[in-house]
Amino acid sequence: MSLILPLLAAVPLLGAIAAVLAPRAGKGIGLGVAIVLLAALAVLVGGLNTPVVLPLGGWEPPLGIALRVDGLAAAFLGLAAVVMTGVLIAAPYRGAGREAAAFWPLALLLWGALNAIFLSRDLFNLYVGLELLTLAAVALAALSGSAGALAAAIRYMVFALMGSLLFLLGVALTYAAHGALDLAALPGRNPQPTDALAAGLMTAGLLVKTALFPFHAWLAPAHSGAPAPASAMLSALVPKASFYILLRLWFEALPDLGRPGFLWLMGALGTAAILYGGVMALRQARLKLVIAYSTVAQIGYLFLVFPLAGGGGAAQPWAAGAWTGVVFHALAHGLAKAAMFLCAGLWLAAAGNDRIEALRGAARATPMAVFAFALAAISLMGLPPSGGFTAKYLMVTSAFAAGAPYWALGPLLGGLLAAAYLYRPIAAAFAPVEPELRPVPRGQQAVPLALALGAIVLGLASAPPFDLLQIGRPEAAARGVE
Amino acid sequence: MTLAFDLVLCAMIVGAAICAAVAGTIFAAAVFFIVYGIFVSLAWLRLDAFDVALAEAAMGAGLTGILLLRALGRMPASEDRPGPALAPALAGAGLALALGWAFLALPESAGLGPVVRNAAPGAGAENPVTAVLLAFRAWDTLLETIVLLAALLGVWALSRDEAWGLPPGLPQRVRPDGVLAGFGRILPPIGAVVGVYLVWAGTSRPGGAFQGGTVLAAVALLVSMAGLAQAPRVTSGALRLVLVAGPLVFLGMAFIGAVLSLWQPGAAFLALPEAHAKSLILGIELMLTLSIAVTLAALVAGPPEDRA
Amino acid sequence: MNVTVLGLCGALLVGIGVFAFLWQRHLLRRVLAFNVIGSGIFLYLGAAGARGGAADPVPHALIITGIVVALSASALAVALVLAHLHASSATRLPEDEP
Amino acid sequence: MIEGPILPLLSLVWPLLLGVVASLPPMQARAISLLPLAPLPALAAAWAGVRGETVVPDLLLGAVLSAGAEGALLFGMTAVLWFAAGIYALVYLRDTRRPAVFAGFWCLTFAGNLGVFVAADVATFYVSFAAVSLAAYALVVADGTDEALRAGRIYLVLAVLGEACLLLGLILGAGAAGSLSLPEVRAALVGEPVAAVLLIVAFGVKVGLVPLHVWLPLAHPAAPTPASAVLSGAIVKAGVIGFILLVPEVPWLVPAGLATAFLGAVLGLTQRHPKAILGYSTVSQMGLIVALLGAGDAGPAAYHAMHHGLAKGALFLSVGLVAAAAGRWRWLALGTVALAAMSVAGVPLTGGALAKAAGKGALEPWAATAVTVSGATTTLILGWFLLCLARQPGKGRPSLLLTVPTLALALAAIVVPWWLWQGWTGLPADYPLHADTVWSSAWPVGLGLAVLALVALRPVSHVPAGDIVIWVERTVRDLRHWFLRTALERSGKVRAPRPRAGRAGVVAEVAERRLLRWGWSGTAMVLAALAIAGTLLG
Amino acid sequence: MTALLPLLILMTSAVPAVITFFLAEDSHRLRNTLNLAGAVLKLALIVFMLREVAAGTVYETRLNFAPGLYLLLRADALSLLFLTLSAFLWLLTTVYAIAYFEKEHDLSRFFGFFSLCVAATTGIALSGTLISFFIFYELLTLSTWPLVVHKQDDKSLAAGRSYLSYALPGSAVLLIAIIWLESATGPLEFAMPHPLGGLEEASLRAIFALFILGLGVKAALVPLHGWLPGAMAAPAPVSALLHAVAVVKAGAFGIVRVIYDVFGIGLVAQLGVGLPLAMLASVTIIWGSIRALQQTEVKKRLAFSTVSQVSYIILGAALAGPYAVIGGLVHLVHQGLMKITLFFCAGIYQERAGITRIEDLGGIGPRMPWTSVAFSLGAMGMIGLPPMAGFITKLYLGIGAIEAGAPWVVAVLAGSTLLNAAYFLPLLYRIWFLPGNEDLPVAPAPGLVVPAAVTAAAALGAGLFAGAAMSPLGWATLIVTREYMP
Repeated sequence: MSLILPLLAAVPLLGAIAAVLAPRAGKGIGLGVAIVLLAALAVLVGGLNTPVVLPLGGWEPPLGIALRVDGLAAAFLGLAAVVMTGVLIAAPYRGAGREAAAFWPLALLLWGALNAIFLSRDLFNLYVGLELLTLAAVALAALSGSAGALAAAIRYMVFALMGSLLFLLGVALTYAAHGALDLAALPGRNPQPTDALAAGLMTAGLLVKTALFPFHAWLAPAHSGAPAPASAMLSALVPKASFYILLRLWFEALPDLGRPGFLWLMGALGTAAILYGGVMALRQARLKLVIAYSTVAQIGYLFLVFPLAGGGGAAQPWAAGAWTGVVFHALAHGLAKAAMFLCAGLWLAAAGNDRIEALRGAARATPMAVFAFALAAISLMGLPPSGGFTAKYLMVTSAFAAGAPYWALGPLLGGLLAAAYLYRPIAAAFAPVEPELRPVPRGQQAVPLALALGAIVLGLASAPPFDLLQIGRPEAAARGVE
Repeated sequence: MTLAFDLVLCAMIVGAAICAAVAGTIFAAAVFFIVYGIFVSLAWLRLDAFDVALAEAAMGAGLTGILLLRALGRMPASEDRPGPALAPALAGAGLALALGWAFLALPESAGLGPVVRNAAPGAGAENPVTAVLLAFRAWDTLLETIVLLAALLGVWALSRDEAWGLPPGLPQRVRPDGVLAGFGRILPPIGAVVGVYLVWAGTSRPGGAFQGGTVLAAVALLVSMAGLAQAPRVTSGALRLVLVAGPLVFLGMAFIGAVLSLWQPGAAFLALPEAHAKSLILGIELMLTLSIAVTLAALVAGPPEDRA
Repeated sequence: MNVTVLGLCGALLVGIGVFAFLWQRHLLRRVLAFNVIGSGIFLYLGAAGARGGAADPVPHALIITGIVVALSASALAVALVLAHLHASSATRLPEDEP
Repeated sequence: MIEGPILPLLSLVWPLLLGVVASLPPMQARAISLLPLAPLPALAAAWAGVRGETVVPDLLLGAVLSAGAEGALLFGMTAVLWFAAGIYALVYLRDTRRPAVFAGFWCLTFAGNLGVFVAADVATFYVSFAAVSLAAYALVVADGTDEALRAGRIYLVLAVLGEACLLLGLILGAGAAGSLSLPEVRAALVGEPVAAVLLIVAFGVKVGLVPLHVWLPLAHPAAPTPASAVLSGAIVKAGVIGFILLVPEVPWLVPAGLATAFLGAVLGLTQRHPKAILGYSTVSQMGLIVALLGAGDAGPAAYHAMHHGLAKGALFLSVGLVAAAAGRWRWLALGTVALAAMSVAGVPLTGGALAKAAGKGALEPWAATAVTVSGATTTLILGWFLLCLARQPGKGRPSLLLTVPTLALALAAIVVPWWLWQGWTGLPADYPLHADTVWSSAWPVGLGLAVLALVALRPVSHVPAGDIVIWVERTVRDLRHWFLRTALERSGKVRAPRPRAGRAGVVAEVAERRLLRWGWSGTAMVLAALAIAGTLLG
Repeated sequence: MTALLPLLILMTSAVPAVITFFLAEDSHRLRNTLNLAGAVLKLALIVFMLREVAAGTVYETRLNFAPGLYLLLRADALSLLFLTLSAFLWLLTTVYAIAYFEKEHDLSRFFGFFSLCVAATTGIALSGTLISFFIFYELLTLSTWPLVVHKQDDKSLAAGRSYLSYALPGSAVLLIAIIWLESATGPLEFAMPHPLGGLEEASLRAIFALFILGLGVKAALVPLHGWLPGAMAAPAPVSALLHAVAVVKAGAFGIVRVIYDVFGIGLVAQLGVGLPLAMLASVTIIWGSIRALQQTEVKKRLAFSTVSQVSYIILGAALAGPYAVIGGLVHLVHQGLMKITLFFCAGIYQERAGITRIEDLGGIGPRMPWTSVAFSLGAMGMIGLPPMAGFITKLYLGIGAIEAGAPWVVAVLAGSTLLNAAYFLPLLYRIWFLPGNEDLPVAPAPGLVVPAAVTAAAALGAGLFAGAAMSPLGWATLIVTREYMP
């Protein structure tokens, strides 16, 4: 087990370095890294029954940094591995041109940053991981070099840097107050008034990076401007990393700091994001913008964990609790959104533009891609048998169990809005006109189909992931944050 | 007495900062920013943080200043009307007040100073900061170098397709006998000596890979600006090897530690064997310095461009 | 006592930096303001670390790492601004155009 | 699987089998030849006396077949009448338009007709009643002429109305009785006035009570002769058995019946077509029977119905006979018609007289006199019928198959009542021969003849058959026209894709543009940090 | 073995569905044999199970998702009623569809979703808990949408959109109801009676209303029936499947499950929600018939007739008397048999004789005798004329209504019978008695006529031999005596 964690942390970085050295072999290196990591994860998940801690360099936490894997980390690592494998297979970059030489190393760096964040237990280390993630993401967003993409990348960078600074400020305050950066050491601290400010700053910073409702303006232009494989990574994984840190912060490091007002604010912003994202997605004419605003909406679901987590849920023996439901949603959304963006990429390449009207007749030209898009849509709408449904079910059950059914409004209305804005592309694909799309090889269509099927299987076989998530689940997740 | 000095210093720092923020023209803002950087280095000296002072002066003031000035050169001089001032002022003041209150409300805490000091010798470096950087929080430092690499890849990706393959930065045309050419011949040797010394001293006295690397980067920039040597092409294997040498060695050592840990209880990922920790740290620092120098130089030079 | 002065000076710098970061529309000025905030935070952290008598090396290491990260971010930002300038000959984001 | 005697079940199933055989391609051309075979098992059953209870648990809801005395009597009469009509049809319908379809429906109607008399549970009774009333539609429109279709349409509307009322009545009855067997339902219906009214309407349509009689004078002439014979003779009797089996004694039925009798006769005079006149005569005779039923003595009513069936069958068949006879044969045909007419009119010593006499016993005095007077009106209408019939042209020599059934029926109408007199009325055998009975049946006939002479000179003005139905038809047509115009099928207008999220969309768009600007979002960020810190301080 | 049987039955239609998706377009024979084999195997399994369940054994398969979210497939008497109907009609509809489409495009996609849709119906029938019911209920919506838009023309796309815009909100409401109920009582299994004490009466009524709203969309109760007539744009086998077997029945079946297995008759009576539901069903019956009267297209008229006929089932379920429930349940089968006959024939008329409007039906009877006979039998059954199956239902419903002390229901029944006659008899009248233009090309294929004839015969048989133990009526009586009125 002691070899798995280093592998997970270091191999993507090594891959990136190799890709810098040999730009032409980028895809080969990428697939090699994918195989190694998938194998490592298989072994990890197989053998994981209690959280595994690895103090780096042998130095115990207050001094050194520790890497830890529990159910939550394993789940997100798994999500990253599956999505990245799909994206690396689907990425069309060949040779050593400008884009190819940059895409492969940046993608692997992004993967490395994700793994570093999911494994790390140290606040400052999380900050450096977030920075690496942001730089790689901004570079990928600007990869196409078009005026729109560049402006979107700059705006993304400005928002993200402000987020990082706020987070750094919070970390500095925490260290200054308690002299400890490790997540495990923080719950034992003697509470200080400055902790409120520190937590507020950190949370605000992470909200921006997760693109929650009022701070989401950067996401849609950035994700729709980026090339398809890049926007798949950006939309499916990057916001999840900062949300992961929020989960760690609020359910492991500072569970006692939560106040009803704060929880209610998070829930309200989450519900607002669901409705706002849905309405905006309805208004878009370009498919990638529809999917990007769908991300804004789906991210709103995640923040329902604050008002719902615990509450009365623990009282019902069978209630899995919102915490697991939200994680399920993050996983299902990751898979579905990656599949959708890859499909959008296929159609953009085949039709020349990504307006929804260009999709007319796609059902005949690219049947597998339309089927994949439909499966992903089913998961986003939260219809059975998809992972999205399991998540929605767990969340709505917790809402009712917690005696706060109004929190169930978000997921339910979100499901209907998702049905509304995802219906248009699917219906266009079924339009009777002869498709003017250039034929797309079935091999390329297989990747999004696999990812979309992943989202559905997450629903069908939801027992194993559910049990995985219980390993090392912070008990605050059951008892509630206050 | 020292309080008066501190107050004056802080006044100078805040004044420079305000000028940099609200200066009429961008050039003035850049110049004030460099001055502000120097003052902040002085402040670090007051806090007995010599490594940080060096870093702030070299990177904070120096390199960032060059970046801004170089970018200014390419910008049209457009007068600039910023947006509404009320909301930003509110936000800034609020944050400053909150931080000020928090600073005063902070409890007395010794932090990790004593713990680090008595563990540093074991880690192979007397200078506690280097010990923290290269031993205790080695993972942070490793990620940091990767961040540098990522930034460079991002910068190179922003070149235009037709310019891909050219050396990084703008081709320089300089008069062979001019002042710049003169400086180009005199300063580099001094800079090289200072840089290597900084890295060597890093293990016991203030200094270290980053500060040394920055000085060497400055030397490299001076040489290429003076047109004395042509930077290698972006796609050249040698350049790329040097770029990744530091992190590669660092990761290699880390992995060896991980593999050893399978049958040796002492070893671990990122752990340097006790016996010759000092020499290993020095070796890693040298390789890091090399990579950091070239990366910083390329970063400041900017993406390859085919014409002025 | 002087550590407190430097700490408050750090807080003030952060305030000024944030004001400039939000107020300025010119992208280069925003990068400058970003660096001011960064150095302000580091000063604040350094001063906090130095309150307990002997200087605490850990903040120093963090600050050095922070400075390097800030530099690489600034470098990428400046390169982006220049590319944006070349692509759409504007020193401001489209939404900030008057 | 089936308990009890097989014959009744066989007599029902056998015609159905024949119907299926008739529709098979090879038999289609010669389907009409099967018609006389249909009633054979029924005749055997009637001859052996329909006794005992057969239960078929799997059929419908556990079918139970057991006939009461009246049922058996009418069962026999129906079998005889359908047999005669079957033979008659062999010649008359040889070149009909669609033999297979006609034969199929003929057998189905016959099976229903028999079923009605032997059914003892609600489901079987209702199935048979529906079969007899709805399948008869095909017989009515067999000729395919326009007025046949119009008559058929009116017949169908009223038949369906009757069906619905019957279903309703049966449901209410079965619900009240909590079981499906007819006797129990009848017992339970005593306390259910609503159900009783519904059933009266249902059987009233079949029997032709006054407001509901409009289909009869239209349907009978339109149908081919053998069909109208069975229609008037046997199918109408389904209503009678319905009254007997289900409707409890309802005092106001007597006046209603009598009114129908007199009105029917009078309206008959307004007709020119002999079959139409016969139709009205059936309405009037049925009125009499209903009156008897209203008084509660089912026996004489059934007895009278049996006689009327045979006689009316003979009369209808004779119409066809007269049309196909010329010269010498014509007088023979007219002779048989006169014979049957006298029996119906109740000329002394004929079956009709016996039937009337048997019925009078149970009625109050005023009703009894009314019955005797009705004899006059019947004579009047039948006389008028004979006159109109005589005017019909006739040619050629009637084949034996036409004359024998008609003659047989006429004789049966006269003789059978004598034969059954003893069993049914309980009056002394020689009662009909008493002077007063003879007189009480003779003077009405005389009066009738006198009035007939008067009418023959100045016939009553012609009223189109079906009288009030014309007015009803017109109102229905206007109603339908209005109904369709107002609620013209709202074509499912294809909704234009919703304007994209309407007002909420516009608000969101404005908010999006505002949030895109860094000044606003950045400030929001910092203030959010402070706000969150504030919430956590509390 | 007993644990696997329900799953096996579900697989007999799910597995062919998945395989068919990947078959090449032109492998017609392989695809047809695959689907037919699946259908026959399923029918065989069900017949075997009929005997077993009649004898009292109960089959259960339990698949665990997250705790509190598990899939339970349970074959009790009620599920077998619906299962037998859907399996029998699926086999016939497959034969019909094979002949109907012959050589058209996208057939793999069609038959894939076709079998998936029936798998979903099987799941609905077999589901043992509310959540598994909901999962299959949703799967049904998703698998029927591609069928409705199969022709991919604007009309069917619009129909697809209106179908989803009704179905999805409906299912959202249903999910709320399920979770609201289960949040108080824990996971609900249909088998064990469980006191719904956790919630007070007001919220129980609200939950019941939500259930009816959610299930009412598919059961086409009046305000929620808008999507059904539009769905006529789909090809004939689909509208046959949709109306007679799968979608509409799922809603009615769900309501029966909710009333009898979730709330229980006692509670329904105590809450006093039975009567309003019966009234709503009656309004639907009358309104559906009136709207049917106004239609000028054959399939539209049949669609509205479905709207009214399905509410018989709900009416039966709402009136708590034993007769009424038997009437309601048996109508589930009867309506299926009769309505699918009508749709088969309408499909034949449309496809083979180009008749869509009622006016064009003139004189088609003699020229397409077998189809027209089947159509007439179906129509007569709908009107409730004996000896067709419809009569049995009306009789039982009527008697049940009186027992339940709601005589006005009998008036509703009578009114609807008259209205049925009013909008079906003109059709029969045109078919048989009006002259049509003879030169119209008419080519009925045996593959189309045979299924229609079989279902017509079944409908006649269900009526004629209703007394038999294994007839739909017999089985319905078994259900009621065994489970609901012990």
